[in-house]
Amino acid sequence: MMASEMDCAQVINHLMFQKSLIDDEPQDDRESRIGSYVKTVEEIQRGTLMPSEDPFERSVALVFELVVQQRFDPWDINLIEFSKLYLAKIRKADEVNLVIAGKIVYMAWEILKLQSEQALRRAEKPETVEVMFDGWEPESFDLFVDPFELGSGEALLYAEEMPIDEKVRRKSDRPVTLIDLLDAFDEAKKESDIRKELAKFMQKYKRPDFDDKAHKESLEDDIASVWERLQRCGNGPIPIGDLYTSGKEDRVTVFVAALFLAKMGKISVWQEEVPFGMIFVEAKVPWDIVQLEDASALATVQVQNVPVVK
Amino acid sequence: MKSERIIEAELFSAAKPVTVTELSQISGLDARTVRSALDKLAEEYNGSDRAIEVSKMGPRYAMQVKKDYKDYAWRLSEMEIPKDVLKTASLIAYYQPVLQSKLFDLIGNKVYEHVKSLEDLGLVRTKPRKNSYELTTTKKFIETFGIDARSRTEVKAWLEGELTKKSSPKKS
Amino acid sequence: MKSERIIEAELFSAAKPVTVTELSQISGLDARTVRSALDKLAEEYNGSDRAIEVSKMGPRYAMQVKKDYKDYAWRLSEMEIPKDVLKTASLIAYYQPVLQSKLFDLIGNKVYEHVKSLEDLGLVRTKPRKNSYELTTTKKFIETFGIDARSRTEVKAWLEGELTKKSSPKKS
Repeated sequence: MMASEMDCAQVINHLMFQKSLIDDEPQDDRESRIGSYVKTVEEIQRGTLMPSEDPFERSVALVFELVVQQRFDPWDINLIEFSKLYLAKIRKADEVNLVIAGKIVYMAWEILKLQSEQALRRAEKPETVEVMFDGWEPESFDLFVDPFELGSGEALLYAEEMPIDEKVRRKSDRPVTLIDLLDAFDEAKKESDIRKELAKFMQKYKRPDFDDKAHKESLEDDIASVWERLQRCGNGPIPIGDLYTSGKEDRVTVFVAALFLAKMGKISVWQEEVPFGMIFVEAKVPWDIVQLEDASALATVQVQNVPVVK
Repeated sequence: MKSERIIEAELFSAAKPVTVTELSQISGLDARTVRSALDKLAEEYNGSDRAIEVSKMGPRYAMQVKKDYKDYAWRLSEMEIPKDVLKTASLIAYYQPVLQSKLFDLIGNKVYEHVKSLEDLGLVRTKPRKNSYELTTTKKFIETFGIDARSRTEVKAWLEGELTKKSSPKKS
Repeated sequence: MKSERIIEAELFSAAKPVTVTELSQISGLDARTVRSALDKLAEEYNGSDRAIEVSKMGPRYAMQVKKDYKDYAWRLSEMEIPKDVLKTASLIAYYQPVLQSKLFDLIGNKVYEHVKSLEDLGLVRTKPRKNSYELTTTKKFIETFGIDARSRTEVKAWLEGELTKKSSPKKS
């Protein structure tokens, strides 16, 4: 019991923002905050059904649970740190329990969503500077606002002709052929198989309490749609940003779907530099049927191998 | 700026065959100049070994890929029916007669929009059934894709055949 | 059949900028041959007085109307970005990654509307940061404006190059 308490405190410590670096919160306050969090975790621990016996997974799940239940500020969770810890753990593990991994990732997604909702609310608040300077001429700004180095870009502000212009290309379309239909069928069949696979996966392992939440969106829908967007981008590595269509929620959707697709073996995901580098995704096998079949076979095997958890 | 170059830009960017009047309206060149520019271009393109030609179809002109190069050209151009709509069409053909609600499970809520546009194109027929719609392919579907089948059962069988043909060498 | 003619047919019919890999897959020509064909075509088109050019955008190639002839090109459903939005786009490209709040200092509150429409067009990406948004350009930006760059750093460098090219004779 003591040991698990220790583990838990450590994990929370890792997951929490490094508050002392970010704001002026004194070290003591921070410790007492974490202490109280640990206590809450201990309380919750008794009443909650947590599938994993692994202290790490258990602690992460509990901490996330607290956020999801709105007893933590979502921004107190450092998801980057979480991904690092979790990836490190998964790399070391001989076998990954997909049930628990899925649950944890799903919870991380919820937190990310809560964070982005807050960020969105914050960003949507009109900046005070906007009100102050509304209708003012830009020339007079540098009196009030710290100007940034304009460099030669200043020329752009006054230029009549922009160095960039839309290129005119041919817009031609052609009748569809039988080969197109077959290609489409091939893709459609694979995609719907993935959906079926996913539906089964989600059905089997969904957390009962998620149903009560506002997340009625179907994760399968999201994953399928993100997979399609990826296909449309063609061959090779694609910055994840290119998969976003609109809105902030969409980013969360794309990100989580990418995690699932990666887990299913359909795509690779990597980041240029941690933590703020560009994230890239690449479909492992957009055109190569053999490999895609292998990949889906692998995902099926993984699902089947998952030990049965209540 | 040479008039034939202006007409060249217009022909290139036009997605469909255009008339001299249209070319003249956009370029601001008179019809006679447009015609002589078209002649020059046709000579320049069609006489050379280029893969592109300027061709005349009745009163309309178009820039297009020469016949010999057609095989290389079509794959990269955009399809008349968007790919994802085509995917839905193929699933309907494969599972037909299939309930729209069943298809929803396979492809999600874009099914409504796709079925609508396939119905508009005359490729798919809908019939109310069990609080949903039963979807089948039409004769036009068979004609559009030149499938060797005379009924929807045959379309289905044909697709099934194609599927096994594709997957069999890879399995095991 | 000359390889550059095959590639010419492919480029002409491609609906969007394509990579050497795509060209190679469809033509059956190896990547080296495709590259050399592209070089030949670029020389042939771009060096002549023709209204069409072969342009390179990082790893992608496209056939497009030369800048001087753009006004004569057939306007279909091209985006037609308003000039002031284009200005905002170029500022973002030049200063990226740039905070929306910084851009506000430069162009005032129209920045919100412009960024929104550039984001809707898929040309600019926004990322929440420091109570504002960090703005960067997308792959579609590169393709739409036909910039020879494969990353936002290269877009920035390209723009800088264009500016110094332009500004030297113009500044009084």
